[in-house]
Amino acid sequence: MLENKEHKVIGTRPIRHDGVDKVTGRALYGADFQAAGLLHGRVLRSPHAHARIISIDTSRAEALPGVKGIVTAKDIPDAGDKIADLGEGAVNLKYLCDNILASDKVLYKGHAVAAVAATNPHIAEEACTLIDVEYEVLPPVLEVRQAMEPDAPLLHEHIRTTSLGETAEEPSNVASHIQHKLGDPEKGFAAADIVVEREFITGTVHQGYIEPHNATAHYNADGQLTIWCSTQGAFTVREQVAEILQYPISKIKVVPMEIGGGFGGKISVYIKPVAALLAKKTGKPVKVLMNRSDVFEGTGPTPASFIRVKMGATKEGKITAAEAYLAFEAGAYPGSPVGPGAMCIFAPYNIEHVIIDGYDVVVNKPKTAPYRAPGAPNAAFGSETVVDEIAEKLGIDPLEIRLLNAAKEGDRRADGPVHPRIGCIETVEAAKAHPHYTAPNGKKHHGRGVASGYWFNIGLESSVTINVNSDGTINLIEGSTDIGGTRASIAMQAAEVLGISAESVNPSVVDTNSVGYTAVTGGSRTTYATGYAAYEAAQDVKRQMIARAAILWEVDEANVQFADGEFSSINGKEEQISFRDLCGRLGETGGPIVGSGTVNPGGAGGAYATHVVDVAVDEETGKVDILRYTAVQDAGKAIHPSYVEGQIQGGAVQGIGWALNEEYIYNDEGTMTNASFLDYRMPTCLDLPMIDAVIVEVPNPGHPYGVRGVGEVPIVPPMAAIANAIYDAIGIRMTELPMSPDRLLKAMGKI
Amino acid sequence: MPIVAIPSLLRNLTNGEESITVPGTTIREVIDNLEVRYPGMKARLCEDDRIKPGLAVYINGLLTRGSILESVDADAEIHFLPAIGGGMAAPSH
Amino acid sequence: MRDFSYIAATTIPEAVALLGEKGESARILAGGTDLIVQVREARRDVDWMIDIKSIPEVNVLDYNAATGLVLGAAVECYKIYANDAICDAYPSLIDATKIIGGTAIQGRAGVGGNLCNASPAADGIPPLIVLNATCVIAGPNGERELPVEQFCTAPGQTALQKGEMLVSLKIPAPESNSSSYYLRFIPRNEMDIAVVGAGASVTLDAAKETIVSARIALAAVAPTPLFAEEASALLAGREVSDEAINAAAEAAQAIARPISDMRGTAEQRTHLVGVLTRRALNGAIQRVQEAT
Amino acid sequence: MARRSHVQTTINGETVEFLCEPRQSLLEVLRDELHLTGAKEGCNNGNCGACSVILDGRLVNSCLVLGVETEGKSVETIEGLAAPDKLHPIQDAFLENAALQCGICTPGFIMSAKALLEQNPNPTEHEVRYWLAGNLCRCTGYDKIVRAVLDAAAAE
Repeated sequence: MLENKEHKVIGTRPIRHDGVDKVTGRALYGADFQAAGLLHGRVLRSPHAHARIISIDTSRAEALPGVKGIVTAKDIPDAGDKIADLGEGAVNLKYLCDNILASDKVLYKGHAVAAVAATNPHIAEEACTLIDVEYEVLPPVLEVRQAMEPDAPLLHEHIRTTSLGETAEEPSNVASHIQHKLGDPEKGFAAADIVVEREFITGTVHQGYIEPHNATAHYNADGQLTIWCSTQGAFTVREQVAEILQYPISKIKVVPMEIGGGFGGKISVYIKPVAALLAKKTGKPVKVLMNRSDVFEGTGPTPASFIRVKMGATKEGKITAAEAYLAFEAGAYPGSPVGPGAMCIFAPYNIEHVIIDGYDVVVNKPKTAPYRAPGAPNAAFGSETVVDEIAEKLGIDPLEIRLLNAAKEGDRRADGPVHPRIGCIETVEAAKAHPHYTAPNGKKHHGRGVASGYWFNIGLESSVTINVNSDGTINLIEGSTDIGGTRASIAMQAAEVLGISAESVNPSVVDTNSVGYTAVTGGSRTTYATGYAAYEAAQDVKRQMIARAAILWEVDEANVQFADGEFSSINGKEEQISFRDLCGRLGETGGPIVGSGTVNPGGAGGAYATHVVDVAVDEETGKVDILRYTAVQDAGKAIHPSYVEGQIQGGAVQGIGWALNEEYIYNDEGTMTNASFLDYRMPTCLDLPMIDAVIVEVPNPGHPYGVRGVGEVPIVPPMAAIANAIYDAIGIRMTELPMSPDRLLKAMGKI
Repeated sequence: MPIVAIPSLLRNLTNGEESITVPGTTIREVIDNLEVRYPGMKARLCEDDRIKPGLAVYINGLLTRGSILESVDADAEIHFLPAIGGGMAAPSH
Repeated sequence: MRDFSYIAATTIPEAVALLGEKGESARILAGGTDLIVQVREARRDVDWMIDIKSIPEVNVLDYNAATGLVLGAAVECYKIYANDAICDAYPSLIDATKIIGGTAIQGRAGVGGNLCNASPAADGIPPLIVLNATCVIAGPNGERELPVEQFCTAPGQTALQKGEMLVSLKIPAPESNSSSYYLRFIPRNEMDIAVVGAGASVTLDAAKETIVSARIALAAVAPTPLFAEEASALLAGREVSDEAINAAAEAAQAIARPISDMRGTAEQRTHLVGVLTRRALNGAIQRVQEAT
Repeated sequence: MARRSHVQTTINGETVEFLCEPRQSLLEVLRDELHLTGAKEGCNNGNCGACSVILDGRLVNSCLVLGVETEGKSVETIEGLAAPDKLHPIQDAFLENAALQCGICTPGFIMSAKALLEQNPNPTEHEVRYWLAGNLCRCTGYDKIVRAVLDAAAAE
C-alpha cells in the first residue's frame, strides 16, 4: 500500500493551523471555559497514604455561605464488580470508581475523598477544610519489593496473583505475573563467554504537563450531560464517565478543549466525573480544577520499578541469551505498564534465548497512568546499561555491538511475534556516522554514552470527515485532540491526496457528537491512524470529484484521471479542470461533497531510536551536565519534520529529567514531599543544550505514506545513554534513577 | 493450519509444547479446537465468550482487535500476549 | 486561599502603627513572591497584608563609594543588578540577586523580603552577612539597628518585635583589595532552592597574597543562615593557599547542622559545605586578584 | 463574602476598571474577571512562568501579584501583543520555528521573550536560556523555543 512517489505537501513545514490562536492567547484550553452561573469545584484529598474511612461529615462545610453542593463516593452509582472495557484497556470499574472518590479505603496520600461546588474557588477550597473525615490509619506499603513480601500489609484483601488466567490462592499485592520465553535460556547462557547481571531501581516520575487537569460539566434539564475538558481522548472520557455514572453514552457529549500536554496522563479521568456529579447535585455548570500538588499527588505518575537484567555474549559480541525480571509499582490499583516494559526490553536485539518475567504490584501511591512509551524507559535503563557493560568488557564499540545484534525484519521478538520492516539498524548506523559520535571525547570527567530503544506504536480507530468548499478548500473534521501539531500533520495527508496546499485545509477537532469514534491521542497513533483516516476521507472526496468531472464532461468515470491537483479526461475529449474550479461546480453536478474515512489499522510500525549524549560530571558535587545530545529516530515518513523533531527533542528532554533529577520523594508516612514544580525539578532551558534530532525514514508498509508513530520512543534511550556516559566519565555504573547529585556522591564514595 | 504460539505460562497445559498447530478459520474456532486437545485452555484465554480483558491477540505479528471473531488464514501464526495497558487505549467494544 | 485585607501604607509611621494594631495577623507585603504563596498554601495565617511599596524609604537604592550602600527593604533584585557601581562593589550580592527565582521573580522579589522571610536557604542572606550588613528597623519606639547575622532567629522567624519592620539594609563601602562571592549548589541550573549556599568576602594585602580578613556565611545547613565566625577568623593573616582555604572549609563544615529533606541529605550538605566554602573563598580571592 | 475593592489599571493600553477581592491574584483577575485567559495557571507559585505578564515594564508572574496591587499600574498580556492585522515578530518566530507543541506555555514564553528583547535586543543563546529558565515547557525540550527567540532578535 506504500505510495512511493514524490510528495508535494508531505515533508514540508507549513505553519500549523492552530498556530495563530496559540501564539496570541486566543486558543481556549479547558480551564479557560466560562459559562453564566458557573460554580467552582475543589476536591478534598486524603492526608494519609493508607487508611480506612470511618465516616465523612460534611455538615460544617455545607453551612459555609457560598457552598452549593458536596459529593462523596456515596453519590456514585453502585458499580458492583463489573468489568468495564474502557479506553485504557481492561479496568475494573470498582477500582475506577474508587479512584474517583474513595469509598471504603484511601490508598494513597492525595486520594480524592469528597468534592465541593461553591460560588468561587476560594470558598470551595475553604469548605474542603471543613469536611470532617474520620480515618483509621493503616501502615502504608511504599516500595515494590516491600509490597511483594509475604507479610506486607495488603492494599486489597481480594487481590490474588493471576498468571495468564490462573489465580493464586493467597491474597497478595502482586496483581499479576506475566512471562515471555523464547528458546532455551540456560543453553544460551552456557554458550556465553561473558555474562553480566545487574539490578536496577527507577523512581516514580510524572508526565509533568504544564496544564493541570480541568473539567466543566453541565446537565441540561433533559438530562443531556456536557463536559468541556482537556483530554487526550474525548471518546474515552465519554466511555469512562458513562461507566462510572452508569449513564448512557448517547446522553453525554464531551467537548475537547485545547489541551496543555498529556504524555499519556490525560487519558484516565479523575475530576471529570466529579464535575458531573457536582453539576447534577447543584443544577449548575461546575468547573473543577486541580492545582499543581493535586496533579502530582492525585493523578497517575509512571511507576517506580525494580529490574534485574542478565545477558550473556560470546567474546565476539554476539548476545546468546537474556533474562529479565521486572517488578513495577502499579500504584493503588492494578495496571502498571509492566506488560509493555517486558515486551520492549530486548526489542532492539535479535536474541535466540530469552526469558522475561514481569510483576504488577500494588503500593500506596497514586494509580499509575501511561507516560510516553509506558514501561519501556524503565526496562531499557536496565538492558541498555548491561549491553554497554558487555561491550566495554569485550572492548567492542557500543554502537558496533548493537549493529552486531540488531533486530531486523523477520527476527522474532522475545514475546513471540515476528518483526515486520523496522529501522533499528538504520538508527544505529546513523548515530555511528553522526559528527557527534565521531567528535573527540577526551576531557577529564567528560563522558559519552549511547543507548537504543524500541516502542511498538499502535493503530486503533480514527474517523475523519471532509466537507468540500466551493473555493477549493476543504474543512477537515477530526476527533483527535491536537497536542503537538497533529492538525497540521493530519491535514497535510489529506492535502497531499487532493493536490492542494496544507493551507487549503481547515482542520477542526470536534466533540463526540460531531465526528465518528476516534481513539485517544496516545500510543504515537495520531498522525499514523487519524492521518490514515484523513487519507481515506480524501480518497473518498477524490472518487466523488472524479464522478462530478465525468458528469461535467459527459464521459465515463473511468475516463477521468486526477493528478497534481488537476482532473483531466483521457480517451477522446481534451478536458481539464483544477480541483479548485471543480469545487466551484459541485452545485450543478449534484450538490455538496462530503468525504469520510474510518480506519482501525493493524500495521502501526514499531519505532526505534538511538541516542548519543556527552556529559560532564562535577566530581566534587555529583552534578551531571548535559553537554551535547543527539537523538536519532526512525519516523517511517516525517509528514511535518518540524513537529517530528519536536517530539524527538521533547521526549529526549523528558528522559534527561527522568535520568538526572525527577522523582517522587516520599517520607515514611507515604507523603510526597516534593509535590511542586519547585522541588520536582523538571529540566529548565538552562539545563540543556540544543537537542540534535536526526530523522531516519524507513517507511512503514502499514501506512500509505510510510508513517510510523514518533511520540513515544524518544523517551526510551536517554536514561541508559546518560548512565553509560557517566560511566565513561567517572568509571562508575549508576543503577538507580534518578542519578541525582547525592546518589553520584554516594556512588563515588564522597559521602 | 494456523499455528498457535503457546505462552510460557500456559505450557503446563500443553506438556511443555511451545507451539501447536490447530484447525480453525477464526480465533473462536482455534480456541475451541485447542480446548478439545488441551482442556482448561479456553478458561485461561476467554471469559463469557470473549477474549479475557488484559489479553491481546496477534495474528502474523499484527495486533488485532482482540475479538474471537477475527478470521485467521490457513498458515497464520497466532500469539496471545498481555494487553498493553500503556500509552494507548486498548480495544473498545 | 484564606480571605485577608489589603492596605497600601504610604509612610513608615503608618505601616508601623498598622503592624502594632494588627499584631500577629498582619504581615508586610513587599515583592510577595514568598508571602503570597505561603498564604495561598495555608502555611502562614495572615489577615492583613500591609503593602509597603509606596513608602519612599523602602525604595531607596543609594550607593556612595565612601559611605556604602543603603538598600531599601522593598528594592527588587533586578534594580540591584542593573546598577553597575553596586555590581562592582558587592559582587556576592549580585551573585545572589541573579539566582533568586527566575527573571520574573527577580522583577518582584528583593533582598529585604528574602531576609524577612528568614528561610534557612535564602540566597540573599549569606552575602549580606559576609558584606557586614546592618538592618535598619523601624518600630513603635523609633529606629534601631541590628547586625544582619542576628536578624534570623529560626526558620521563618526574625528578631523583629511587635510593630517593627525592616526599612533598609546598610552595607559598608568595600575596603580596597576586597571582594566577595556567593554560590549555591542546586541540582538544576536555575529555579531551585539552595541545597547549600556559601558566601565569602575577603580583604587581601596590597600584594594580594595574604588574607587580611575574611567572612564566610552559609545557607541551608542550620535553622538560620550562619555566619561561620571561627572559619572566617582562621583566615586572617594567612597567605592565600589551598591549605588555608581547606582549613577554613573544614571549620565551616564543623558548624553545619544540616537536616535531610527532599532537597538534599545531611551528609550531602555537610560535604557540600566544604566544597562550596572553598569555591566561594577562591572565587572572592580571584576577584580581588583579577581586579585592576 | 469578602469585600471587593475597586481597581483602576491599564491593560494592553486600555484603561480598565474591575472589582476584586484582595486574595485574588492578578492572574485570577485577568482570567476570571476580565476573561483574558491567555495567561495560564500551571503551578500558582511562581515556578512555571505560564502566567507571565509585564507589569510596569517588568516581567512578573501574575500568580504572585495581587489584583489590588495593580491600581494605577500598567499591565501587558499576550492578548495585547499583536496588531489587529499583524503578529508581533516574536509570535511570527514561534510559528516559523514550530516552537510550540501543546501551546499552554507559549503565552508565558512569548511575554518573557518580549521582556528580554526589550532590554537585550541581541542576546546570546546562554542569555536566552538564563532569562527563560523561569518558564517551563514540557513538550519541546526548549530547542525550537530558544531558536525562535534568537530568530526574533535577529529579525527585529
